This record gives sequence, structure tokens and C-alpha cells, in this order.
Amino acid sequence: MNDYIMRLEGMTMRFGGLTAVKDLSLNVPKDSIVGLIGPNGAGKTTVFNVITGFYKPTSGKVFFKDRDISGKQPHEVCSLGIARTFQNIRLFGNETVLQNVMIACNVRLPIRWWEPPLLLPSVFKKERTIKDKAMDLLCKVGLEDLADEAATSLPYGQQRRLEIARALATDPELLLLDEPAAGMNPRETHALMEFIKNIRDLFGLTIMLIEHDMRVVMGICEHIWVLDYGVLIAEGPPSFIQSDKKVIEAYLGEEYARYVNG
Amino acid sequence: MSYQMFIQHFLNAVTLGSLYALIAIGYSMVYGILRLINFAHGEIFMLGAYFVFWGTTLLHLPWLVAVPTAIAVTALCGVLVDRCAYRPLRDAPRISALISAIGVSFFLQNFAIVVFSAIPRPVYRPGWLVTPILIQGVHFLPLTLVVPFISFVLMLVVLYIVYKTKPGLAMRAISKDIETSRLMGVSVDQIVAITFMIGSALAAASGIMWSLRYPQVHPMMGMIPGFKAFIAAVVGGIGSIQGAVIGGMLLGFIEIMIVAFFPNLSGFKDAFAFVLLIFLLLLRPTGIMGERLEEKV
Amino acid sequence: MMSSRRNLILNILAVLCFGMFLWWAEGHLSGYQIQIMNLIAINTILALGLNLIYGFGGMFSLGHAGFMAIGAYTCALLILPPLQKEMIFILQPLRWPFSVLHAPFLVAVVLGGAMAAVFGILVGIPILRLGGDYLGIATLGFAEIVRVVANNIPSITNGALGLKGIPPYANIWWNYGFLLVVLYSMVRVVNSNYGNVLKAIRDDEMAAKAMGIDVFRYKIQVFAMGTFLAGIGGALQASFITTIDPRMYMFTMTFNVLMMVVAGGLGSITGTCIASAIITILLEWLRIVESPMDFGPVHIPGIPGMRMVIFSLALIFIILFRREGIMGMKELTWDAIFGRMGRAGKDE
Amino acid sequence: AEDVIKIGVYEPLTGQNAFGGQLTVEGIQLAHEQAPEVLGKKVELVIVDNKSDKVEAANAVKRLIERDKVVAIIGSYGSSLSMAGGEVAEQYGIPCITDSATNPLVTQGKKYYFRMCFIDPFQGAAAAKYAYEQLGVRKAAILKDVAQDYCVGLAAFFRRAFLDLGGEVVADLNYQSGDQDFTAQLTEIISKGPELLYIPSYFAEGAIIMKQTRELGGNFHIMGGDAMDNPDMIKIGGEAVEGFIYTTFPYAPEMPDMNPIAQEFTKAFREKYKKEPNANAALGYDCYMLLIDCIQRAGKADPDAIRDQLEKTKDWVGVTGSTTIDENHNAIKAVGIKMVKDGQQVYVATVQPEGSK
Amino acid sequence: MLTVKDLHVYYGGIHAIKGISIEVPQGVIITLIGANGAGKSSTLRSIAGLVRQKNGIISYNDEDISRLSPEKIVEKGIVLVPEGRKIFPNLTVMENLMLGAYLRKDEEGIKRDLEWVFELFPRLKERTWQKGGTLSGGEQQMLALGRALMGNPQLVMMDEPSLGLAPILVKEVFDIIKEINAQGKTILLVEQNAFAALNIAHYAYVLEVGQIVLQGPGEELIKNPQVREAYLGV
Ligand SMILES: Nc1ncnc2c1ncn2[C@@H]1O[C@H](COP(=O)(O)OP(=O)(O)OP(=O)(O)O)[C@@H](O)[C@H]1O
Ligand SMILES: Nc1ncnc2c1ncn2[C@@H]1O[C@H](COP(=O)(O)OP(=O)(O)OP(=O)(O)O)[C@@H](O)[C@H]1O
Ligand SMILES: [Mg+2]
Ligand SMILES: [Mg+2]
Repeated sequence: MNDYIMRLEGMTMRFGGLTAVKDLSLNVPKDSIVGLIGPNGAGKTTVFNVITGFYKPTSGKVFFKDRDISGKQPHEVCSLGIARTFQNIRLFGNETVLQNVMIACNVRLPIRWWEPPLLLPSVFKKERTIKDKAMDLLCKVGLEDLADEAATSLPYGQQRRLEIARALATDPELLLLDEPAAGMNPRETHALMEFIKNIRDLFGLTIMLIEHDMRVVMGICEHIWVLDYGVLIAEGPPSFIQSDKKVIEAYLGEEYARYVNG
Repeated sequence: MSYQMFIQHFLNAVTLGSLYALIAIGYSMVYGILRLINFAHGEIFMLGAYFVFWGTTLLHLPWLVAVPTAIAVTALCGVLVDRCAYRPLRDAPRISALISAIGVSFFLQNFAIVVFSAIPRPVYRPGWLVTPILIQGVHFLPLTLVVPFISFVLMLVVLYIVYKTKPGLAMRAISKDIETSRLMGVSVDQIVAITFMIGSALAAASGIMWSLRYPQVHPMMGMIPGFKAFIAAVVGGIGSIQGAVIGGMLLGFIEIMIVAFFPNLSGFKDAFAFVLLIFLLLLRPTGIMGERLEEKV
Repeated sequence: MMSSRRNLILNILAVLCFGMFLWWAEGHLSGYQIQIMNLIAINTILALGLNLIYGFGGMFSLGHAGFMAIGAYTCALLILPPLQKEMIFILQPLRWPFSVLHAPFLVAVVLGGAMAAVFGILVGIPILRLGGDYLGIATLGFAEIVRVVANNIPSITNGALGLKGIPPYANIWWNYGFLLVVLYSMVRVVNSNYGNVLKAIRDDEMAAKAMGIDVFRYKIQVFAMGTFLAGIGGALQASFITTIDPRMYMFTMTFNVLMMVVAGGLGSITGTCIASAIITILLEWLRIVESPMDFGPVHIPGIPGMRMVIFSLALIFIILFRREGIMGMKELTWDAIFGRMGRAGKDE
Repeated sequence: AEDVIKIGVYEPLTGQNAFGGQLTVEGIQLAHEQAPEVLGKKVELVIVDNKSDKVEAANAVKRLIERDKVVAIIGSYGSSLSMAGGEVAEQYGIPCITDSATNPLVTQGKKYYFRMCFIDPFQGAAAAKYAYEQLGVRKAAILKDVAQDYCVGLAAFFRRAFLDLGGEVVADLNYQSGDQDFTAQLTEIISKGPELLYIPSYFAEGAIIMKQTRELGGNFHIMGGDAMDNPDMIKIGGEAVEGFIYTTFPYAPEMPDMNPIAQEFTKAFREKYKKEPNANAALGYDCYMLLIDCIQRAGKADPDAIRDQLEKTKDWVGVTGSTTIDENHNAIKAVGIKMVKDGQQVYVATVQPEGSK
Repeated sequence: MLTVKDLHVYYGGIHAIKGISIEVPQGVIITLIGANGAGKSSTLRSIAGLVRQKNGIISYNDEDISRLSPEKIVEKGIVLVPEGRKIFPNLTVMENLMLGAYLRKDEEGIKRDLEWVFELFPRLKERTWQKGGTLSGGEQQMLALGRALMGNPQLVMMDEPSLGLAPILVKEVFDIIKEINAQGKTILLVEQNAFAALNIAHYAYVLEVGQIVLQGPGEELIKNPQVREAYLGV
């Protein structure tokens, strides 16, 4: 039991009449890279939104390290150790690369509103620690040369990387990535796969990702869940998923199956 | 409270409410499409009333000619304001356009003072609209019935334009995404101009009716009604035309009924209206009829 | 590192220079010019408060006038001499605790700010959940409520008669002293990581939440700080003008402040300072156009209203040609100044 | 040293109070035309607009004193504006005289502020007395603008005096500046059956209130104060203002027993502006003339000397009758009662100051 | 049919496109491929008239259209299916489609094209009254294509139509592009999915940092080792 970092139990999410996710239960093993796939509108992003507290599940529970976190606010979830990226990149557009990461450090090293005007050594020290930590992270993801650039002026691939670095700055144990490879070409995608594996090892993370690019999903995920119309239709390791009839029919298509298997 | 008195208050409220509603519709239309709080709307309203005043006193036009002429001229003024002060800011941050709107509002007010002077002027009122009627102890003017009727008709016209015509379709498209609308071949400037034309014509109509009900014109006359109607539009759900009517009516009723039921608190009248506004917004953050603009993560 | 030490020295020098200028100004400039300088300081404090709320916190607030009123009345009631209080409350006598309370100017101004901040928090907790324009309307509504209530509780505010004979303590030293403290604190806050967090909330609230930021708490804090400044500004203004009444705090007052903030650039402290000075001076200077003028034989009579016509046109032009305000979101820094000069030097 | 003497004027030429300010300035300009010189020097008028705004009023006074170096100031219509300006004038020690600010606070405790008009307690009392004694009214209602100091003050003084006389106030309702719909308040008032409605409003609002009263079937007496004294009141109010009674300054172009100065003024004003003067114009005229007289008496254009002479003013006769400045710097003078009859403002009575204390 | 000569695009100080020339003959599928930020979208957007700061000549049927406004360009028969679909969320599916036919007056033709669109995308027909914003990603992509076709364009430009779609839908979309082309429409396609795009394209251009580095017929480029390494990931 204890080697599951996160569990969903019978999670259902309804929007008005629409059931986006229905009675979903899944267990995410510690230190793994796992995937969540499914057709457009299957409810994948919704699952992420429920886990991170953006939506309150209609019913069901989310456990993180055996603690019930369903219904907690996003910032509480984050401070407990779950970080995420977004399907559409959401960087702080008017800030620099470094500032983007420093902002995320705030959850661990908060500066209080009354501290800045006081010229206390402890405050200066804290500011310095934050900056160092952010710089260190940028080095680890290879963006140190771009620290003072405006975040949105970076090329797309690097923006994705920065988004991940920003998420890492909150010291997460579980990292949720929503379509990290969207809009990347094969070469960039390949680099991204290496990057994801690296940070997992470097930071000792568990990573869960949503992706439509099967090379990524099949390439790095150890376990995959497939959603269709909010319902779990299959789960298992990549090789198993690739040949699952229901998955081929609903998601992969004959073409892909032929391409992989033939 | 006697039965007659209640009816009397009720009629007072309907008149005031439908005047607010009429102004609010214009606010709502422009906001719905450009997400711009057109602070100059109250001043356009004032211009409409002044044009009738001029038409009847300076040009000696018959009242029934002066009114449509004034509405047309005001509509053009609205288009002109958009052309000069808002169009260049279409792709600027929204607050810039808002400040520009405040600037236009100051400008029109003070320009009116320079040109018309600050002295209030009496307004000609056709007798058939303002001969008091007494039925069962209730006093009212024919205007009291005409104003709500006209507001209602105008609301239907606007609804028809927005939901059943091609320019209306384009308006709704522009309100969500200007760039993609252009990719559909929609001429944004033209559609926005049409919107301002309709919105300003409505402002003129309400200004004229306002000046019939409270018979004088002066350069500051648009400020408070404009402000109140804007609140009404927000309460109703800004961007929604039905909402504007509901909001206007609601505000009219609150203002009158507070005084009617709690005469000692008459000085607090506006405070009550605003407290209610805030509570309503807390319960329905986008107004009574407003669309919920939830952000999808 | 070098540049930060240099900037510190330059900042201290600049403050000293400005102090000497004030000292000189007090003896040499006319009272009218000093009056304008005072107005600039007060307006800058007010505009900085709104810029903190709107430019840095991203909360569209139109309630500044209401918070100014709270600060102004609090301060005025504290510094008015009891005798004067007795004299001016001719309709209804002043209620008990207010009739005897008295405080030194500094305390009164700070309490004025604190009172505004308390109200800021009280109304902020429910209404800051509203977004965008709706928040604007709700705060505008609050400001109007303040005004209406002030009119209707004559035993505390003296109603429409207002308070008069407020001791004119707010001289150039007080005003610029407060401005200096405000500027220093605000620059520190904004440039710290706390400030970065605020900007993050402004840019993308959702993403900020996902980064573990308790958005609501920060918003309340910033709103309280901004309203505190509004209260301080209102208090100084009250003592400076010496008479206040509820009509001063109509929504046009908020618009004036908003104008300065936007003209200077949302989220730019230096922009706000520049714009406040320009707009204050412009408004005064434009008075000329309303007085009669003689061009040789041609006599132009003064045209009332002309001043605001020109002013509003100027405002529209500023916005049309500098749509993001004078400074945009940037700051005028020593680095920027030296950067430009340095580059010019190299070109030679 | 120079050969011009500068007199400052700060009046609301724009904004809410503009209608009053403009008329006053016309009166002042007429006076200036008639007496352009004193002590052999040219008098120059420096007129600034205070925009009906207090901050602007204080600025305006400061600028008049600092930049234009005026020796005395006239202004302003509107009591709160005068108070804002008064603080500044007091600091600099420049004498000011207000034409028509009737609120007692304007001159209270001031060394340099004077007024050409009576004060509201006196005006309110005169109105109450007239209503109680001449009209025989016992039940009165009041409708006032809570946001205007003038209205609030006058209403309070009327109420006090009326109650003291033994009358009853059956309703005392409020509205806010800018309101144009008074139907709710009026419906309430009508239901209380008063014999008189007292509206201490400015004329534009007053005219609308009267119109709505009549439309709602209210047919009691209506009374108002000096701010209703404007030729446009009848134009705007039309039939609804018929029978309206108000207290005002003791001047009206149609006054029966006008003194020669007033006759002269009326004629000159009509000639210059092609319209009827009113009491505001007359008061503006008197302010200027009194200042000139004080400069003459002082023999020099020195602010303190002018102030001293203003204080000594006794039985000075101007367009608005005989004026004496009391120890509080208020003018002791009569209150005029006017009425609208057949679409004309008719001067009905003059109430003399009680015992001229 | 469409010729772009020496196109330059600037965003503020950024020189995003540095002299691109492309030819689009009638009736073919042309594709532009390239890495992120290479300038593919910018090229399409400047043809559609959405980008202001640009130099160069864009001519359509021998007429210079480089200074025309977007709505005028639509009138000429060029439509762009924008990146990210850009459905009007507050309008129904039918209203979205009708907006595509905004400039058309021929009722008959509109009706005919509507039927054709429904034939291509039967799923849209089932949902004519649904609000655009509530459609799933794949359905929105279909609506975006259908909406463009409603304008009866000669040239359809598509910006990454397969972005974010499930594999099964990706195939469907490419099939439909071929189908549209078969009906006589010229197509200018921008894609990240280089493999699929090259497969259906008659001719292709490869963009890198604002310049064309390679061009040739689709099947030829697929075999090109450089392309294979960089864009096909083999
Ligand atoms: N806030 C919301 N309100 C209403 N419906 C929503 C909301 N969020 C998601 N939905 C609906 O829930 C369903 C699932 O959406 P979700 O974004 O989770 O899909 P997805 O699996 O991430 O698809 P894609 O691969 O296209 O991103 C969709 O039908 C969507 O329209
Ligand atoms: N509005 C803009 N402002 C500033 N720079 C821009 C803007 N739009 C694009 N750019 C820049 O222009 C360059 C080309 O962008 P473009 O969107 O055309 O690339 P693309 O090839 O379509 O990439 P993608 O695959 O990400 O869609 C990029 O460096 C981008 O950062
Ligand atoms: Mg998704
Ligand atoms: Mg692109």
C-alpha cells in the first residue's frame, strides 16, 4: 500500500449535465513515470484539475501519501507536494525567466508583506537563498544563460522546460505534466523525453503525464491509464495498451496499430 | 400604506426603472461587444436631449421631427466618438480604452458647458404626454405608461438585431475574438460602428425621454443617470440585454421603495441600492443574467 | 554588485538633493508654487496606493475616494481642536468619544491610514472574490456608500457641512516625508520576491495558485496596503485643504487618481510619480486658458469650461499615443539612465 | 507702487454651482465698468473659476494672492467653496467678501472674511415666520438635499424656527445631489397632508420638485430660499412654480420701492446684458462697490487697511439696501420675500432684521 | 495561384521572417514544415493579412494583396484555419458555420456547401445546436475546417490542424484534407506532424529560423536524410 504516492478512489466529476470523469480509481506507484491518455475530451485534464484542487470532485476521493486531499485549495495541494504544468503554457508573461522560478520558490520560502521594508539581515539572507535556489534549478534544466530574458520571449520548447523548472521550484514529490510535447517536432520531443527521465532521477520524483504523442507515452511511461468519455477503458504497461482492442478502437486507430505492430 | 399610495409608488418606480433600463441597454450592448465600459454613454444621452432642445427652440422644428433627427445625429456622434477615441485603442490594454472613455466623458461635459453654458434649460413637452391623469386617487402622466412601453419595444428590437441578423451574429463573434472574426471576413470597424450607432441611438432616446420626465436639459444631466444605469447594467449582467432591463427596473424599484417604506432613511437611499448591488454580485458574481465566464484551466 | 552599491549611493544623493531643493523652495518659491508641490506629493501617494492595488495586484478598484474619505475624516476628527469641533457642529453636537479624542498629527495620519486599511480588509474579504470589472463596480459601490453614510450621520461627520478649520499641519516636509517613506517601502516590497508573487497573481491567477500561492491572502494584503495609502493620502489632503465634506469624495476623485496611475503606466512606480506631477501641474497650468487674454488689440474673454476641455483632450491624446502609459510597465532606473549614456559614450 | 489695483474674484463658473457664479460675475463686471478707478489708479479684476470644487477654490485663492497679488477678493457663491477659500485668505491676511454664501460657518472665527448677505439662521427664521404668521401654516414638510451644506443648514434653521413658533413638521425627507426623481419622497409627503412644503434647494432642482409635486396632485404652499432666486426658475418650472414663495436678498428688478442705486443698477444691467438682473448679480455688484468704497476710505490699497474699513462698514447703501457689518463680519440686512405670480417674480415684502442687534 | 516573394516580418525588434518565397499553384497541397518558432504561423498570418509589419510581395492571381485587410483577403477567396481552432464558444455550431459564410450572398451555394460540410463531418450535423465552446477538441477542429469551407474559398490555409488531437483523429483529419483537395480546393498546410504532412503534400518547404532551407516534392523530402533526422525522428 505504502509505495503508492497517490490514489484516486471512485472519483467522479460532473459539469452540469456532463460527466467528464466517471468513477475513476487508480494508484500511482512511487518514483514511477506514468501516463494518462485518451481521446480529446476524455477527461484527462479534468483529472489533473481535480487532483490539484482546481475542481472539487463531485464524488470520490484523492489521496496523496495516504492523506485525503480532495477538496483542498490548489495552493494547499501544492504546498503538500504536488506540482503541475498546463496544457497551454501559462508562464508569468511579464516576468523574467529567473523571476518565474523565484515566484514558485515562495511556497517554501515565503517573504512576508512587512519584511521587505525592514533592513533585516535575515530578510536579505532569505532573498539570497531564494535567488540561489532558482538559479540552481535553471542550471539543472539548462536555462541559466537565459535567466534575465523575458519568459515569453523564449522559444516554445524552452518555455515548456521553464514551466517544468518552475513546477520543480515548489519542491514537489509528484509532478503532473499536461501534454508536455504538444507542438514539438520529433527532435525536440526526443530531447524532452530524456529531460523528463533525468529530472525524475535527479529530484527523486514521481511523474504523471498526459500526452497524445505515442512516442513519448510508449517511450517513457511505465504504466498507462486510458480514459474514454471519462471512463477508464484500459490500464497496463505500454506494450499491453498498444494492442488492446478497445484502445485501438477508441483512440489509437487501426493505422497506428498496424504501424506499430507491422 | 394605503392601496392608492402603493400603486402610486409602483407607477413612479416603473417610470424611473424603465428609464434606467433604456440607458442600461446601450451600456450593455457596447460592453458586450468591446468589453469597454463606455463612460461617455451618459454624455451621449445628454447630447440627445440637447439636440431635441435645439431642434425645437433654435430651428423651430416640430417636436415629432426634432426627435428622430436628434436620435440620428446622436447616433452619428456616437460613431464619431468610437472612431476618434476608441478605435485606435482596439488592440491596446482594456484600461487604456477605459481611460479614453473617461476622457471623452469629461470632454463632452465640458464642451457642452463651453457651448451651451451650465445653465439648465426648460424643455418643450407635448401636452398629450404630460397632462396629469387622476384615476382612483392615483396621479400619473401618460408618459408613465409610454416610457416602459418604448423601453420594452426597443429591447425587442435590439434583441432581434443581435440574435436574428447577420450584423448581430458578427457582433457576438467579435465580442469573443476580434482576430478570428476578421478571418471570417467580418469588417470589425464597421460592425463596431453599427453597435455604437445603435447604442447611441438608444442613449438619445433615453435622454429625450428623461428630459420629458424631468423637464430640463443641462450639461451635467447625463452623469448621475448614466452612472446609475451602468450599475443597473452590471446588476443585470453586463452584456446581456434582458439583464439590462431587469437591472434597470430593479434599481428603479429599490430607489423608490426604500423611500416609500422607510421614509426616515430617504437620505440613505443610494447606500441601500449599493449594498444590494454588492450582495447581488456576491451571490451572482456576473449579475442576474450574465454568462458565467469561468476560466477553463 | 558594483551597480547596486552605486545605485544605493545615487539614491541617497538624490534624496539629499531633493531635500535641499525643498529647503530652498520653502524660502524662495511662491506659496502658490509650494501649494502645487504639496498637491503633487499628496496625489503621488494616492496614485501609488491605487497602482499597488491595480497595477501590481491586478485588482480593478474604483473605490479609492471612499478610502480617502475614511482616512480624511479619521485624521481630521483627531487633530481638530475641541473648541473648533464645538463651533462647527451647528446642526447636531459631535458624539462623545469623537468630541474629546485628540492625537498628534503623525499619529492621526497613520491612524487615518490604518482605519482605511481596516475597512479595506472588511470589505475586501467578501468582494475581492469578484473578478475584473465586477470588482471595480463593487468597490465603486462601496465608495458611494461611504459618501452617502457620511452625509447622513451628522453627529459624527457634520453631514454635508463637512469639517472645517482643520489645522493645516500638512506642510511640504510632512507631505514629502510621508511620500519618501511610502516610496521607499513600496520599492522594497515590489522588488522583493513578495513583489514578484504579486506580479505573478496579476499575470495569471490560475498558474499562481498552482505554484502554491494563496492568492486570496495576498490580494487582501495588497488591498489593505493600497487602502492604507489611500487613507494616508486622504488624511494629508484633509489637513492640507483644511476643510472636507462628503461631496469631495465623489467618483470623480477616484477617476482623477486612476488617470494618473494609467497615464504613468500600470505597475510602474516611477511612471506614477512622473504622471502625478505632470497631471497636477497641467491642471493648474491650464487655468490660464480660462482667464481672459489680450493678444495685442485682440481681447479673448475667459471661457469657463475650456480648461477641462483641453485637459480631457490632452488626456485622450496621452492615451492614444502612449497607450500603456508614460512608462508602460517599466521603471526609470539608474541602470536605464546610465545604460543609455554608456551606450552613447561607446558610440563615439 | 504700481498704478493698478488688483481685485480677485473666485466664483463657480463651471460645475454644479455655475448658474449662480456666472450671474454674480456679471454683476461684478458691471460694477467694474462703472467704477474702473479708485484713488486715481486703475482697478483690474482677476476672475478665476473655482469649478464648484473645494480644492480648486483653495488653489484659486492661493493663486490670486500669490501670482496676481490681489489686495482683496470677492467670492464665492456657495458656502463650502467660500470656506475652502477662506482658510487660505486667512493665512495670507487678504480680506475676502462673499456675495451670497449664507452659511454662518463662512465668517465664523475669521479675521479676514466678510459677507454681503444675511446668514441662513436669519433667512430660515424669516421664512418660518412668514409661513406661520402671514400664510397661517401650522403643518409643514421639508424636502432637502442631504449632500448640500446650504440645503441642510437652511432646512435645519427653518425647522428650528418653525417648531419654536409652535408649528409642526410632519415630514422631513432627503435626497442626494443629482437626483432628478423625487416622486417617492413627494408621494410620502403628500400622504402626510402638510400645508406647506419647504424646499431649500437650488433653483434647477427646486423647479423639478415643484413640477413633480403638482403632477402628483400636491396643492399646498411651497417655499424656498435665496438659491431659488434665478430668472430661469420660472422658465424651467413653468406653471408648476405659480404661487411659489421664497426668501431672498432684498433686491429684485421689479421691487416696488427701489432706492436710486438699485434703479440705476437695474437699468445698466438690462442695457449691458439684455436680460433681467437678479439678486446674485446685485450682490456681486455691491461687493465690488463696497470694496472700492473701503479702499477710498482707507486711502490706500493695503489689505489690512481694507479689512479694517470693511469692519467699520455701517449703513452703507448699495443695490441690496442698507448694509451694516456686525462683529461676526455678517451683513445685517433685510430679507426679501418674493412670490411667483402669473409667471412673474413679484416682490411681496421685506422682513427687517430683528432689532438690528 | 499564390506567390509570396521575399517576405519579411517583424515583431517589434524581432526579425521573425527573413525573406521567404513560396509558390502555390492551383489545385495542389503545399506544406510548410519546421521547428517551433521557425515562422510557419507568421507566414500564414501575413498572407491572411493579420500581420502588419511586413515587407515583400504577396500576389494572388497576379494581384498584389500584401496591403489588403484580412476581410478583403477573405473576400478574394483565401481563408485561414487558425492555430488553436479559434471556435466562437458562445455561438452554436450552426452559427459558427454561418459566420464562415458571412460574406456570401448566394443562398443556394451556401446551402450546397453546408450539405457538403455535413457530409464531410457527419458529427457536426448531429450537433448543430450545441455551443461551440462545449465541443471536444476533435470536434472543434472539424468545426474550424467546416467553417472555413463555408466561405467557398479557393485557397485554404491550415495552421497545425492536427495539434493536440488523438492519433485516431489525426488520421481522420489528414484524410479529410485530401478529400477537400480532391474537391478542387488548393491547400497550404502548416504542420508539426511532418510525416503525415509530407505524405499528402505535392510540394513542401522546410523552414528554419525564418528562412527556407529546403524545398521539393513531398515524397522526395520524406526520403531526404536531413529531413528524416531532424523532422521525422528516424
Ligand atoms: N470547467 C468546465 N466546465 C464545463 N465543462 C468542462 C469544464 N472543464 C472540462 N469540461 C468538459 O469536460 C470534458 C473533459 O475535458 P478535458 O479538458 O478533461 O479533456 P481532455 O481529456 O484533457 O482532452 P484534450 O486531450 O483535448 O485536452 C470535455 O467535454 C470538456 O468540455
Ligand atoms: N506576436 C508576436 N510578438 C512577438 N514575437 C512573435 C509574435 N508572434 C510570433 N513571434 C515570434 O516570431 C517567431 C516565429 O513565430 P511563429 O509563430 O511564426 O512560429 P511557428 O513556426 O508557427 O512555431 P509553432 O510551431 O510554435 O507554431 C518566433 O520566434 C516567435 O517567438
Ligand atoms: Mg487536456
Ligand atoms: Mg505556429
